[in-house]
Amino acid sequence: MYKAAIKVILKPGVLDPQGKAVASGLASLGFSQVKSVRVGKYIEVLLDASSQQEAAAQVEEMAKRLLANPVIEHYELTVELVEGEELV
Amino acid sequence: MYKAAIKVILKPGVLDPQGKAVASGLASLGFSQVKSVRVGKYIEVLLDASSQQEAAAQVEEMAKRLLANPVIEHYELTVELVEGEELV
Amino acid sequence: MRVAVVVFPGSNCDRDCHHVLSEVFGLDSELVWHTETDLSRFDAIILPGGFSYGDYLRSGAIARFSPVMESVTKAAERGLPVLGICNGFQILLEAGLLPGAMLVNESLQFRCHPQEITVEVDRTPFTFGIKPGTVLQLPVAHGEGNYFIDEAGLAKLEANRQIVFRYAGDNPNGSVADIAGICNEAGNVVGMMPHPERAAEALLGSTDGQQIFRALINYWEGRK
Amino acid sequence: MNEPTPLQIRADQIYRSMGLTEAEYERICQILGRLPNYTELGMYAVLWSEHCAYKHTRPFFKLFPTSGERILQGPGENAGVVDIGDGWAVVFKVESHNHPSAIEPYQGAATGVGGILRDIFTMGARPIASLNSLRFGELSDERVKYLFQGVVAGIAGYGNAVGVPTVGGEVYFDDGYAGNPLVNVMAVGLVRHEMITKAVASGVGNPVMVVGAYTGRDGIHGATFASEELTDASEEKRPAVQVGDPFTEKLLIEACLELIESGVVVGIQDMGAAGLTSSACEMASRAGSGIELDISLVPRREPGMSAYEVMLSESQERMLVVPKKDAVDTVKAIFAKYGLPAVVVGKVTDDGMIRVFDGPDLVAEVPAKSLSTDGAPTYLREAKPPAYLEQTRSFDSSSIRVQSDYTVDLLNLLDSPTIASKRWVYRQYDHMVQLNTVVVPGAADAAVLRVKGTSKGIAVTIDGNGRHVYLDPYQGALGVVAEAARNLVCTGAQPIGLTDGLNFGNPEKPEVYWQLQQAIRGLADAARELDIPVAGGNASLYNESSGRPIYPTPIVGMVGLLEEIDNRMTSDFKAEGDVIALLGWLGTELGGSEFVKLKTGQALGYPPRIDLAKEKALQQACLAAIANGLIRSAHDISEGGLAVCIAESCIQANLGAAVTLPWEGRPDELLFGESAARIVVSLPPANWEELWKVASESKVPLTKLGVVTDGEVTFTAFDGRPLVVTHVDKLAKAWEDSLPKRLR
Ligand SMILES: Nc1ncnc2c1ncn2[C@@H]1O[C@H](COP(=O)(O)OP(=O)(O)O)[C@@H](O)[C@H]1O
Ligand SMILES: [Mg+2]
Repeated sequence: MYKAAIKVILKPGVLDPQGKAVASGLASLGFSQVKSVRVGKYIEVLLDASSQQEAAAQVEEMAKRLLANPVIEHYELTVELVEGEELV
Repeated sequence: MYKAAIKVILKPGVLDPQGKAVASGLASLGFSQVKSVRVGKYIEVLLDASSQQEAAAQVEEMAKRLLANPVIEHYELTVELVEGEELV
Repeated sequence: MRVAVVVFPGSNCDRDCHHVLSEVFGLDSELVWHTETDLSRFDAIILPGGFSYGDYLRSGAIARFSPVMESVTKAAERGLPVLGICNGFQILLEAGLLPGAMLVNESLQFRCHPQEITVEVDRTPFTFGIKPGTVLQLPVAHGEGNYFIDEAGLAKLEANRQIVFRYAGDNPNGSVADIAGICNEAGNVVGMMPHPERAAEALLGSTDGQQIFRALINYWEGRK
Repeated sequence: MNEPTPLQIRADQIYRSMGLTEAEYERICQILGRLPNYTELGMYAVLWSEHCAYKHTRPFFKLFPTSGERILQGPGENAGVVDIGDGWAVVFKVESHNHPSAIEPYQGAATGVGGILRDIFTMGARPIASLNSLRFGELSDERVKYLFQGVVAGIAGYGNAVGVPTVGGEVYFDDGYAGNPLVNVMAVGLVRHEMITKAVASGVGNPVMVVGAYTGRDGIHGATFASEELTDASEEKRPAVQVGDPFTEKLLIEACLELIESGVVVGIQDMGAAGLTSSACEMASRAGSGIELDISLVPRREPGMSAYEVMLSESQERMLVVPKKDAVDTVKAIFAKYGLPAVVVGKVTDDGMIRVFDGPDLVAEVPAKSLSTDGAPTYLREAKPPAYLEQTRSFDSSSIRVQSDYTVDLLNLLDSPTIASKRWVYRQYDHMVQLNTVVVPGAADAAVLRVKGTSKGIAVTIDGNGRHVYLDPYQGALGVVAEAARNLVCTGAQPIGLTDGLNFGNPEKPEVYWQLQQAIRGLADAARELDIPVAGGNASLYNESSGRPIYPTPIVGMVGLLEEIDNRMTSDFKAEGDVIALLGWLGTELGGSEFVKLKTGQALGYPPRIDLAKEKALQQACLAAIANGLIRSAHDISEGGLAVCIAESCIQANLGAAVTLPWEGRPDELLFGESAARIVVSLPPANWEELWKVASESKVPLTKLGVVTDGEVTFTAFDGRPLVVTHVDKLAKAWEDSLPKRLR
């Protein structure tokens, strides 16, 4: 079994209202050292595949087609071999 | 400047409606190898600190107080030294 | 009776609550901006619905650090009636004044429609005098009303009679044990997803929501 | 970034890539008396785009009746304003966000909501409602499903968060929109007369302030993008899509209304398409003044932005404010309360120029008037009726086989996504916030809102049958106005103003230009005949994909007034035993109907002929019947005809109907024809005589059709043959399950 981790992040220049709100929230909590914040998605996919390579190719395809919105987001992914049938 | 990356993930046992929806979306796109999916948040924080250790301590504090809700979520974080004043 | 309706940046049911309290019930209701720190002049506090801080990150997560929340917490500890409606409920959860947390609706969609709920207990100021088992029709309007608490927490809620409202009929969001509203152990702090202020005038289709505010008034008059 | 010099721009014809023609470029050179630099060229390119300048539609606007006793502000401002008495006025407008929604449905639709709301509160009005008019391809297509779900979620995501109820709308599904969905949003506001605020930059020396969100590189050239056909390359122009921030918008609404209330505002204007450029030039040209700006003072989200980028940024949730000279601190204090920046970036001048500095450097200098809508070129084009009309008009409905039973057809029509229940849509919209929604979505042909503190109600609707317009643009457009008015009248409201949205293909094609011309004439004639002034409008052209234009789709948003909200009417039957009757004329036109589409898969025939005199008489009769308390339901006949109309009144009430058609003729025409000027009413039998009198006074036929039953639904022919035999439960299931089952 392989576990893929996909980070989905807004493209540079795209407004990130959540990041902005979190940054000002942190500032009002007294974290004055914070310069900026961006909020994206973190997705874990557990999948069967015959090899790490095949798993990566599959997940790349998933990211392109469903997990990320290419109009405003880009993604990074990693894949590792894992034991077990559940995400924890 | 330090860049912290915080992954916020639902705890095991907490129902993840988004993960479920993504899993069935992937299945209907023909990705039949997918066993399960979890959807969390990926947060990047750019901050000033005098050392990597201090930065990590600060971000740990942010995660505890605001970024994650311990009732339903846990988090993992990494901190690295970066150049520049902007998140890209 | 003086009631504070707290206005957070992004609240949008603040005026609605204020309208019902003052125009329908003739109460002395006041909109209180989130930076205020003194709530000592009030007999009850309402945290209204809406999207405080856009509901960004998690609903209620940022609002709960508003300056006003310290006084809300103190008032709650003193036993003052505090009601969180919808986003107000989410803020109370984030602030730890109520146990549990909110997840996104199981359907992943916002849901806005009239909903039947059952009143479970009459030990709170907002259900005071309402017979348990009473079914009320109140609108729901939320995207994150899927209440979650772990099994131990749920057992405690049941044991302490802290479940105040449950959805009757279809559960609109997937919440644990059909929970629509809960209270703290003392009973004075209540959070509910449905909107009683939206069902307080006949012109708008239901007056069942009046019972919640009427209960508060009766409770307060009984304590005077 | 290295910008080309004025000489390079000319030599390399760089203006072309910005969407300007050779002649337009020459005209700019003439206006300036020199070659424009890159920033200036960019300013002209956006403001002279079809989206901003209405180059092809403006010549027709003079056809619209725009005045009337109640009109306080007609077209020309951010939104129209109509008086409703007691010192109150209603502000409303429609805006399209078609192209952005085709690329990124959630954000495209969300920012569409945000944009139209700003047009409302910039007038000093609190937004009290929004509506939307949507067109998609068929739901069997996966991409269409994605677009539909995204658009609805985007409207919900933005509208729900800002706390403006989404109270109505319409959705049509037709292959004609597959590559180019339409997303039109209408917003409605309420304002005291004395608070009505205009977008003028007057008073030489008055400060000019940017307030609201920070400026980033969002959507630069969004307006030109909206003025081109969608191609596969459109996907490459992705940065043109902006992300909306409803939280900031909510703060901006409260701050702006508080500011206007404070009395220090001279003029205020939202920054929509073409951002700072359009807001500055519009405010100056309306006032006949000029504006001097220093863009180095504009609060930025990103470092290193050029003058060009700052002037053309379409970052959302921003406004341009001209306060009184001594009121800068008041403005700052109010915005600070909401955590929003408010910064002086310039001042009002008297020389009619928009003069832009970047710090000490003069980077652009152009006459405000020449940039504004009035200064832009207009085009008259060749018009030619499209060839397809020959085929569609040769359709003969007798080619459809006559059947003995129509139960299945009725169920299929109720199941067709265009006709089916839209609950799946509106349950995602907060339609109740603000506590004014008295008639909610799904309960009547229009939504009704109360006006707190009065006994009045406002009814609002948005309508447009593109298929009818496709088959005959003039008649179809008459029908759009007539239907909107009829929808209001069915709630008991008198129509008092309309705003239009013109969604068409590429006007440079003679066939599209002809559609546009015919349709505008139709809208104008109907508005004039029915006495409903045009208070504003919007145009979105170049709606095509792969070279195929959409159905020509003029839509109309209309506002009506109920003096007594207690007299409001809904469309559900109320009681078993009530008489069901047709108010209006016998209609048998099947052309362009859903039934024909069901049977042939095509849009064929002539659409219903509109007789405005009949329409007017019918509407008067219906209003009189409601005002006198004679009827218990009113529902206008539109898509799906009489049978669908009655089925809907049954489903909403969970009651049945026993109907006998009192006319001879083809059953399909009688059941499913979509002829106009018809309203189905129900009433207690005791009121029949009275209603008869009211109808005959208006010279409107009234025909008894049957009675309300406890659940059986039957339609019987003139000669006693059963045509439809079913039960309300079956109808309800077909109607309610249609969208959910297709979207699972
Ligand atoms: N089809 C139309 N019919 C009547 N008026 C129109 C039409 N299209 C645009 N207008 C008017 O032109 C003016 C400018 O419109 P628009 O550029 O859409 O305004 P904004 O930029 O504020 O949204 C408005 O007053 C609008 O009402
Ligand atoms: Mg405007």
